[in-house]
Amino acid sequence: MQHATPRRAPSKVYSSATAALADLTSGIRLMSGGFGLCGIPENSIDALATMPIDNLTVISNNVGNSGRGLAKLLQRRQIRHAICTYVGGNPDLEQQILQGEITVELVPQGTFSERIRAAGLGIRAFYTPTGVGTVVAEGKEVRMFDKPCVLELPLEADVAIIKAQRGDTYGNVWFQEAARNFSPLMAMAARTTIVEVEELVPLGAIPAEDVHLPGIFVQRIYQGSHYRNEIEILKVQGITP
Amino acid sequence: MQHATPRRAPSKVYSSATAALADLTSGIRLMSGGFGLCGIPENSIDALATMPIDNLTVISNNVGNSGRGLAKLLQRRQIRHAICTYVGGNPDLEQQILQGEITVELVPQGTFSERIRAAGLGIRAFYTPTGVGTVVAEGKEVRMFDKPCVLELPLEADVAIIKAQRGDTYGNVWFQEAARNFSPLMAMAARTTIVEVEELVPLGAIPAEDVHLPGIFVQRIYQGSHYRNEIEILKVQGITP
Amino acid sequence: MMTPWNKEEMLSHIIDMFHPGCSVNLGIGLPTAILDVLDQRQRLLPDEEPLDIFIQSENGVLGVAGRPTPDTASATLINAGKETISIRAGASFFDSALSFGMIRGGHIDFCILGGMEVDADGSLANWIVPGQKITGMGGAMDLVHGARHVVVVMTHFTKSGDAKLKARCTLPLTGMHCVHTVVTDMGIFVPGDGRFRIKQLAPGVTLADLNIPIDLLVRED
Amino acid sequence: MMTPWNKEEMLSHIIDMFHPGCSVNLGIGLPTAILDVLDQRQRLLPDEEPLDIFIQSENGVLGVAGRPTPDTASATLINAGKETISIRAGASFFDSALSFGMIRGGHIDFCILGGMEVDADGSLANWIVPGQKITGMGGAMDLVHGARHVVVVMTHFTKSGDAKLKARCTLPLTGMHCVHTVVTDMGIFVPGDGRFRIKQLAPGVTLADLNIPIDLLVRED
Repeated sequence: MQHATPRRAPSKVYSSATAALADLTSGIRLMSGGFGLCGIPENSIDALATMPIDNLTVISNNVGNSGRGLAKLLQRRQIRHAICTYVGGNPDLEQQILQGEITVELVPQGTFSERIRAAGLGIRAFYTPTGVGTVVAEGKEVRMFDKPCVLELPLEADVAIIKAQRGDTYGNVWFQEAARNFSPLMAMAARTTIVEVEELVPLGAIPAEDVHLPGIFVQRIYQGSHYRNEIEILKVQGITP
Repeated sequence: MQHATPRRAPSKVYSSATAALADLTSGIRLMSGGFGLCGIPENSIDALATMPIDNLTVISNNVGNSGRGLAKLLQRRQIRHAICTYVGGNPDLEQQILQGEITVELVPQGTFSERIRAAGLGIRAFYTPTGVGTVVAEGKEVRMFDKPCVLELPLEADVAIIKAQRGDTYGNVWFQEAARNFSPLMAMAARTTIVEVEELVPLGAIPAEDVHLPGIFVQRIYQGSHYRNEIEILKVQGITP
Repeated sequence: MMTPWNKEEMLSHIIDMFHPGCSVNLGIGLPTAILDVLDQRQRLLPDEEPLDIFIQSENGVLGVAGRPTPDTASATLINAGKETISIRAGASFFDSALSFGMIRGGHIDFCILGGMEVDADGSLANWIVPGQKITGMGGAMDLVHGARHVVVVMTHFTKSGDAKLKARCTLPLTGMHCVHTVVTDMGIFVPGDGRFRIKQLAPGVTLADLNIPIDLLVRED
Repeated sequence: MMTPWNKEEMLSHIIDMFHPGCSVNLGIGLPTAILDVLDQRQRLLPDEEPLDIFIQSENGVLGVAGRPTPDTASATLINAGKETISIRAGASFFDSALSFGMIRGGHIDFCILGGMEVDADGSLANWIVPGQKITGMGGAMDLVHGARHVVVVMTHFTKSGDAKLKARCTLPLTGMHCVHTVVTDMGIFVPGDGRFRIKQLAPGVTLADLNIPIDLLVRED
């Protein structure tokens, strides 16, 4: 009787963004977590902006804001197609749309989230009331349930770049406050998920009940640095409407 | 200009299972959390077993096990129809099926979970590969995606009874270890969700990031007592196959 | 002499709809200013118990409270308008699929949105004007399907003086047959079945002031 | 003289398929005994580094480890067979929708199930025998759709001596065209396209011993 030699799993831990993203190529479908500038993968975006790759299809709620985040890739003309929910407050994107340098596919945000989840969790299609009677439903099957619903398909990617506060060496991840948003869903929907964390912690340091994203969905992880964590719109007490 | 008088929300906290379940009536669709005996709502089941209600449709992974859990309701002939995934190890149920006292609808466990989630989260139907070519697909639409898939519909309930380790006065809930299973999904899918907890904690005592079930899905909560937390099959180290 | 409501009065009428314990989603722009009105009331009436509600923000927060202080503002604690917020005791965070499921699944009591047009069948247009800059629908198309009570708040008239309450929307729709209540500076209206039922009018406002075809109007106030 | 494999040998052949870092779901019954085989190896070879894998249990656990001690056994820490388990460092807990999504979405490398029949097109029957006691399919129908590698482990022959590897399943199916590998006490087989490719045979086993029509068999060992 033969026994496999027990061995340790290959490490998922990379030394830097550059190392973790080294094999990314032009033309891939890339998901990027974050809502506005909240929870965006800053280090991975910065690394991409130094790499000779373009023709990207980017799937992200916003494609950067006010020259920041993914707008860095826009400025370097690395994105050819964007699937997103909101393009306001993004002059780089507006300009490239007008100049025909980029095509944009707008998806309602709830449908966007659910399509990404469906891709990650093996649901082949679902019916939702969102978008019936609007441009979103054009060309799609509409079926009557308690109300008319549109058939929506999964939204998957080759690579997802996401950011979290904490992650362990298996890729178990914990997000701070509202920085979670689309990130765990995108991790599920991409073939290769690259997570950057502010704190890389030992295996098992995140309580098993409170893992927000199990490491099975994560292929690579690295501890990032120099996080700016920019506040997009600062509103504080005492300003009346 | 008139102002509404600011007021406190009506409390969701009940003093006991009896108080929390007092208005339940015969004939309702009742979801019950738990996997086997793990994470079952012991106090709510015990209360139901003293109430003069019957003709229940029960939606639960198992309908009790070995005379325990929901089997108490079986023994009192309170259940007329069961929607579940596994009926093994449940002599009460087997007997009542054979005697035609109860009808049972078997659903694959992943489809069961996803149908309950769909009901809770407003997805009107979804396509899954599970069950194609089996008795589960009979009479259902099958459509080809990357592989053939069955169209499945939401599974909802009037009332859900679930149990958790910890909950606060708004109904935010935290589950211990593997006791989570179907419970958060059922809380979403029922019009009235009644949670029993081992520890009722002050509002906000569960860290906001680590709430497993937001209180918006919970209508009633009480601190239970005398938990048995029975181990169904004890397996310990040193027993070889 | 008519006295249309100002913005704070319009928002106060919406706040008056809220029951203690209810859940509310506040759309970007004017609806979000409800936060500030609630803040302001609290400052003016510090001894009064605050209205005990749970405000949801679709980026994954339930339990949004007032604005933070400059010291407590956090880059990871924002609302769907990307503005810094604070949270109340009992708040929770979750991912976007659960957040929109909470909306789509009918668990939110009130969803408050801005509008460009609402028609007499309760359809809403508020996301795009053909030929003008595109911003994207964000969560608006999802928000109008699911909340138990969808409230649109907007000024009554366009800059050219047309009423935004119409027999039929002329702009591309955000959602069909989805609006329960419209609050404008002129009054409160319930659309449906080809009519606007008038629940309340601002002081001194007459039917003629509304600039809505009279056969679309039903008085109930 | 043929020497069919015993249960531990069958399970060891499955363990040999696992690569370090892989994820594995163990079905109820014989597959779950893989836990015990791993435990036993660890006790026999305490200095050897344990195989670094993540075992998933569809009731919502990733990172199942060996059995607990009588002191550490917990009513809330069980596998899908409702048996007490322990967890390894890096484990996580989640709800059943995510658990089955993890399976359905193709994130589990190996799913090991028991079987009653597997046919030459890779269809599996393992949940019901008409006329006998019904237990329910539990998660079996979901498990066979999604895992990257679906392995069925079963004795080769029924009590009456028929092979459980058939041209076509006669029992009601658990899943169509879903099995990648079958491990029996007689050998290891890869079904598909109307054939069983033979990857390995137990010591001394000949094709004639298999009791499978010869035109269904392709030698590859």
